[in-house]
Amino acid sequence: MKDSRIGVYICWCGNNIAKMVDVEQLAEEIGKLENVIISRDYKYMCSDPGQELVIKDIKEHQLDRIVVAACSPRIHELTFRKALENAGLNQYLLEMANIREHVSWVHTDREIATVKAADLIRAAIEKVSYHEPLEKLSVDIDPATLIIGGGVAGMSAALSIAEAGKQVYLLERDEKLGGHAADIDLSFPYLNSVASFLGPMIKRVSEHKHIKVYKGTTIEDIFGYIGNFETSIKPNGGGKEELKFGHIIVATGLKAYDPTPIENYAYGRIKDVITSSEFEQMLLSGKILTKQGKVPEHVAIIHCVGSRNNDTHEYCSRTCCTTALKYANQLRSALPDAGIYDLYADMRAFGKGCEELYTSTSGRNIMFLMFDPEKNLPVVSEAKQDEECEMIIRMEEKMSGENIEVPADLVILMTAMEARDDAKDISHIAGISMCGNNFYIEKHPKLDPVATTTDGVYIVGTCQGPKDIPESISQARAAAARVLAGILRGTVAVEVTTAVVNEDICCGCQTCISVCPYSAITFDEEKNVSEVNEVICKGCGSCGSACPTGAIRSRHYTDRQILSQIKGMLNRGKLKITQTIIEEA
Amino acid sequence: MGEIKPTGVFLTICKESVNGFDNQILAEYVRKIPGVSKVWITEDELDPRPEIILKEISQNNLKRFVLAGYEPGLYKTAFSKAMAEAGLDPEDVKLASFSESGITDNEQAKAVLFCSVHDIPFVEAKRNGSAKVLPETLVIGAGIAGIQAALEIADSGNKVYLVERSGTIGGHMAMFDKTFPTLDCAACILTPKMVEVAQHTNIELITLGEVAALGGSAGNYEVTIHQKARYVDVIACIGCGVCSEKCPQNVYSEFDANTSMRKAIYIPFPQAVPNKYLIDPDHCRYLQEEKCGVCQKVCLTNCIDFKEQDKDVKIKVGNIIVATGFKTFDAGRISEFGYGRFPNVLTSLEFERLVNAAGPTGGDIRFRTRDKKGNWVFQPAGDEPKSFALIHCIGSRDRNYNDYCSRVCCMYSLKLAHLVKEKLPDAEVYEYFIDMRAFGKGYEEFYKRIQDEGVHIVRGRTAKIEQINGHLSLRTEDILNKRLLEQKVDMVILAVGLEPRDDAGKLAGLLNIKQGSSGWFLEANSSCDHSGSSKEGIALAGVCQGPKDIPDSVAHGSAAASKVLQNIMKGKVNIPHEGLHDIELRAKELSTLREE
Amino acid sequence: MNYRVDPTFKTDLKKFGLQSWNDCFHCGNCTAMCPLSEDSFMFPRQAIRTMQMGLKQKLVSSIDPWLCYYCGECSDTCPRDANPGEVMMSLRRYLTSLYDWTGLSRKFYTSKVWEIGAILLLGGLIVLAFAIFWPSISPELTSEGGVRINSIIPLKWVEYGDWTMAIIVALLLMSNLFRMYLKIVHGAEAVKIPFFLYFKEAWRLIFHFSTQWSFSKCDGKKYWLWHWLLMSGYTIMFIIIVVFLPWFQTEEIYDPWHPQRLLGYYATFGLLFGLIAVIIGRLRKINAKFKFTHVSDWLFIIMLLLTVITGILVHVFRLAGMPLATYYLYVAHLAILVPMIMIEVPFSKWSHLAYRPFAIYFANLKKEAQKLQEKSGTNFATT
Amino acid sequence: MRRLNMEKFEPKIISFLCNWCSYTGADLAGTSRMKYAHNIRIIRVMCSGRVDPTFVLKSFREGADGVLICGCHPGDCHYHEGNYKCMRRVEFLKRYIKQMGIDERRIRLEWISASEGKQFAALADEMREQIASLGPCRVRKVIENVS
Repeated sequence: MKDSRIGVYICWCGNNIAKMVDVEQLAEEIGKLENVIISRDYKYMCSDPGQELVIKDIKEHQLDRIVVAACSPRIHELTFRKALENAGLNQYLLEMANIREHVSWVHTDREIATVKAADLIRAAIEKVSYHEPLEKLSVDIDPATLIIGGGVAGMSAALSIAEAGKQVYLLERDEKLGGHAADIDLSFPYLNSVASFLGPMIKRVSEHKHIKVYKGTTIEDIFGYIGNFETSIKPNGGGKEELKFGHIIVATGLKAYDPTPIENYAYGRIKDVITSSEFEQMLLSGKILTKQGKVPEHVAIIHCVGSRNNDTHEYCSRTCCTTALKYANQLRSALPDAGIYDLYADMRAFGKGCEELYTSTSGRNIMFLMFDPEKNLPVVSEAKQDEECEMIIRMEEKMSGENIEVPADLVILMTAMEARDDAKDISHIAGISMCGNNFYIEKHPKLDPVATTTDGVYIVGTCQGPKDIPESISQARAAAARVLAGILRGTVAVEVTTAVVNEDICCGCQTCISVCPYSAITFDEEKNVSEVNEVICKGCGSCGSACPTGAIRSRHYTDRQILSQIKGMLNRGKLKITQTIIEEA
Repeated sequence: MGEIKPTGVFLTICKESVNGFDNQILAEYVRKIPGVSKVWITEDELDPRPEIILKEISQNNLKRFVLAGYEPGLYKTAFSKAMAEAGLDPEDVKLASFSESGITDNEQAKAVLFCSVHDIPFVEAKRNGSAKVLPETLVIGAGIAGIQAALEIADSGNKVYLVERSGTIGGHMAMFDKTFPTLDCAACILTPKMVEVAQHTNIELITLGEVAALGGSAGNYEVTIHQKARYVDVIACIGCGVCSEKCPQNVYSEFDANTSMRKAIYIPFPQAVPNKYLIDPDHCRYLQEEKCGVCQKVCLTNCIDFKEQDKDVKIKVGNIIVATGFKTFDAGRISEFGYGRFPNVLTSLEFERLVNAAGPTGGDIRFRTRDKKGNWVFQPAGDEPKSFALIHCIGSRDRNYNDYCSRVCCMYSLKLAHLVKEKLPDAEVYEYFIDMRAFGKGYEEFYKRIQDEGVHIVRGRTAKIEQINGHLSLRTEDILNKRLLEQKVDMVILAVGLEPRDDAGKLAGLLNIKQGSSGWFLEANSSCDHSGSSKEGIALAGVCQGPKDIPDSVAHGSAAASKVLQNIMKGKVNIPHEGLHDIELRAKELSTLREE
Repeated sequence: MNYRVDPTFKTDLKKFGLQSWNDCFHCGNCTAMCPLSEDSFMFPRQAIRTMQMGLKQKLVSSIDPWLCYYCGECSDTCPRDANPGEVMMSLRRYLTSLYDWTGLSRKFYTSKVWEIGAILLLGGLIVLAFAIFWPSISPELTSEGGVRINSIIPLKWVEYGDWTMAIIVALLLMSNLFRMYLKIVHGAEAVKIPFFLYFKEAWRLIFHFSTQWSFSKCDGKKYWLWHWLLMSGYTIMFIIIVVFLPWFQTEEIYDPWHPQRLLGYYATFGLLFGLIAVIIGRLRKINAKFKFTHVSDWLFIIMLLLTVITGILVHVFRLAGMPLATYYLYVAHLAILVPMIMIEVPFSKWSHLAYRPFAIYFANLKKEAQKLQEKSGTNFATT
Repeated sequence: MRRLNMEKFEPKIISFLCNWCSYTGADLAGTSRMKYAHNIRIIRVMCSGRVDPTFVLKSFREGADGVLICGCHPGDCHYHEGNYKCMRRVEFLKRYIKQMGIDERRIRLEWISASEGKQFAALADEMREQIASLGPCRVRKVIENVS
């Protein structure tokens, strides 16, 4: 172990950690370890005074390495790195031991948890002593922005940025802008025309001097990093075009669920069972007719088609309830005498003005019937010849507990929103993580809902999860704020945990080149060694583990660091807390 | 200018006609617009059934329609259908929406009608010149939305004044224990942001401040901020807390939702920003009756100054962001639930403090009891309740109180149920709801998880609570299981809804922005702009525009920031046409342009 | 069994005064708020749901509307202003019309013209009858100085008239009650009822009828007192007049403490006090209970009030020894009383006097039978 | 001391988790308060492709009884294909340690996504059972005895 002056800080996290880990004893014992100059416990390390404590100690005791045992580094690594920086210490001389998510919250025995926490802290101490100061590269930010997706979210983001006078490249896979919103007649809850704001929006986007729209264009690959991305696209019918941009906003949207697999709803088998998007077409054309051309006398709307059910999607699609209420109103207006039935599971009319819409819709002669979205879904079947209606829906009505039959000539399925088929491709191209249902994952579900784990890449609108129009626009603007702030700052520090080649050891076998997924490594024929382009390298470390000579080091995750971490984790040494338990054994 | 096809105009009843719309005046106006050949006022004059509309089309030889009102699309489909049947283009049914742009008076309504008749988007016709904009921004309210907005702008290198009414920033979020559905602790994720605000060189924090006056115009506002005296020198105070220790006055702590006592000189909570003490002048004995003054005597740094006066701070800013948040519904208004009479009927905010590890009991769930001085508080000693009931929709979705849905209560109730189960695994938890609105990302999954945890989730709204022999008895219909429940529990948590702040109206008056019928600030455009207010240069962030959960508030805060940054970078702010005549002219101009 | 929903059903119900049929979003507040609602009879929400879905079959066999005394608490606290209490009242009117085989009830409830017309017609007939058979009035007074009341028309005639009326009303009510029995007990979700239960449950019928006890469970005993005064006064007067007329309507005027007069005064007081309380309530619309008032509600109140007032005046004039005034008022009294009894009691609002206790009786029969069925574990279900 | 039942062998398991999916998943298990075997000690690497065979061997050398490697599900790798590389590497590694006399079941590679906290907790329990049934790994003792 290298000689160093290490400060160890163990956080109580209120009671979150202290309840399951004996932090006070731990701090005392850890303080006795080699190289540990200071070892403290504190109620909230992340708080202002907590950070002040670290800063003060660094200055007073000339600490050169810091270990913080607290929550997940995913939450507070940056916070403490900043603290180190404020104390004049290189921010990479920090290691965190995750004793909350990985210890106190998952174990139930205080002693065992304390031992485990000690193990993790020791591992961190071992590792941090091999940390090297790394200098953050600061790169200029290209003021242009690439926006993928020309729906409402993408266009709003584009306008926000372009209005501020900055260049935007807007890529749209289809031949027209507007996305799904362009197929919608009225918005909820006030039943305004969507076209009345979407039309001008499309016009402004198309004519804006700072927005270059590429219709019918897809993207294959993006290179670079925040501030300096680049790609080449092949616009519709044109030649190759190189684009350079500093930020990426992904607004690829969603697709409607195809209800064919749900047998109960007979979609595809019975022609007059249609999806919400098909119904929207009917509304635009002003012709609400059955396939046989008859005016329907009974219309049923079924909610949660493909949502809230383990066989399809577990999640709620958020907008369908209020959309269904809108449809009920539209149907009532077009068919004043028809029977209109709304088959819902929970009426999730939560937005501003939406509950009021639900109330007013109730007054418009709509029959609301409730079913359980998880089991015994309603069954749509063709009616017998002698019936006056085309279809019969059988369902267990939950509010009355009765098994009932609902007549229908037209059935509208409120289909779920789901991730697009190409969500995965885009996620790879832009470097975004996805959650189980293929929606993109935001950097933090609460406090960073539009950023992603890749700097400079933002997700807005429904590609992140179902949303209505104003919510999508809010997100688009939120991302635009980030982009604009970035452009105004002009520079950004890039991550430095990249790979680096020790030319003295490199034998020129080029194994690393074959494993690098980003083509960040090139071969220097002259020197007969590999070379890493640090700007392209994303620091995955594949090359490091493949290198036979150990010439490639993954900064901040070097072999040395990880090996000593392993060592620290498995050698309990002379820690008293661990000792007592071990001895008993 | 091209000819307008013969148009029929249908004025529906204005839902929010409190502001003095007059259908007769509007009808008179619209009749005079060339091209309008028929006007109907409300359903009284035209029963909007497709067949009747069809008849009107042929009788009056109409080619297009304009439907106007607060829900202009209410009958649109009937008109589209009639148009299609008459062989006309259903897209020639245009809407003139008063709700979209938050129209509240006749003149603007006329302008909207004029634009719709000419098929010119109102937003476009309103567009006018612009004014220069100052790069400084004022953010009113330092809850999570305000903090987010302030940080976004400050990070771009522009100056932000962040005004907060109370002694610390953080707002309601700082009071919460965990956040749904990921259950990360609110303080863990919020306090770093608060620290960031405190440390940010571009943010000037003004606590204990309230906007007192607004002058100037968009792009160049002069704001007077009334800052109350703190009586403690923020720079000198080292936060040692000796003063508070010695202070003899006990006051209910606002931060603990009045479930614990604080002193008259206090710090709202340990992680408060700024982390300095302040004196509550209403309860300080010295300030009230010139007695005591013990804090001043014991203060090590001599930082207490009883002579400090309230002051007015004048600032000049280009943009303003309003992020004043909400207050929770006063559960005492519903007499059936006995809040205020039964000590262990709590509001969710009180319970939030009770389960909070940094709360009055250190996170242990205890009955509310009287302390030595007779105040009802939560104390670490004492018994723990064994059964709990949570009642949803308190003051929300209720025409006797608030019509609207408060959007967050379902999820926070599920979260509280989880927290009870986590702390007291053997406790029985009953949750009574009307509709379970678990709509966000990961929410439905969370709902299922809580069900699996053994919480009894009952569909049915509790009607009344009685206290019988120390137990609370709730009467509820268990709708799905067809039975009436007389449930006895130890503690009841009322999921109170969100309401606009009491002084929202006052602020709206000061800033000259509009409020909707429920009192929330009115957005610039209900369809596509929830971030702007009804006035240029003033943006809205967070719950003050309408109930929102944390991620939505954060996104909304950032979105408000983007409006501001956009203006700053352009150096200009749009000044819309206000007068009817100007809008008419502009619409005509645009319509001519289109012809060309 | 699968019920078919019927969206047109409520159109029919609207004729019976149903207003906001769809405002309810089924939070269950009303049922939990209702002091009378219990596990086996949960109302009003379920009835509202049945009504919203148009499950007529189910509704017909429902007794819920009869259980409700309309204290109005459900409507006062309803988060959606759906007026559950008023819905129950509309359903009651609807059910009344269903039980009535003559079809007149439906006519009277759904048409003001029919109801008022019928009342005017009957009243007119009475007046006409007096005009044609105007008896020789002997304006001589009794020895005490009172008017000889029975000289305008022989008491026997009135008595025969009373009996005829009573028999017609009783026959109508009984046949309708039987129809009610069939619909409730043998309608949807029928249960086989062991014979002994009919007797076992009968005491409740008497108890409920005489005390209106359920109503006292509703919050505010005040309402119960009004209702009880009205009900008891009405019943006593009804029985005295129909059964004991010769005893009651004597030429001789007894001293004020005579049981005849005391009973008469009590009944009058009960009627008057109850009525005034109800009228004031309705006029002030003090709570939801009185917010909506169907025309049939007013009609009966007005007629009863007029009957009482004319009755009192007849009494006063008689005591004062003013023969002509007494006779004219007596005619008027009868012209109001007869249509009231003939129309309102079997066909309209006041039929609930008979239907309610029997509904509770039938309901209890069904409930007890269900309990027995559950206990024995055997299936008694008939259909 | 009282509760630690040493009758039952408690294995030491080193776990390498990729930063993007598995580590996040393990965090999720924590935030969701799921309880799992305490034997797991987690080391964060940027990608499962970063797991050098020496890391695994070092773990055994230092006394680990088992090694668990977790990465993103196939196709979900943040770095496109690091998890595939890891998969191949682990296959070789298993054969290699077998030759060294270490039971190949002591190494395990699993896919845990960022949303699979529950699966991670279950996996930890399962891994403990598996390694416990194999008994202690003697590599460290042998080496120490030799030297």
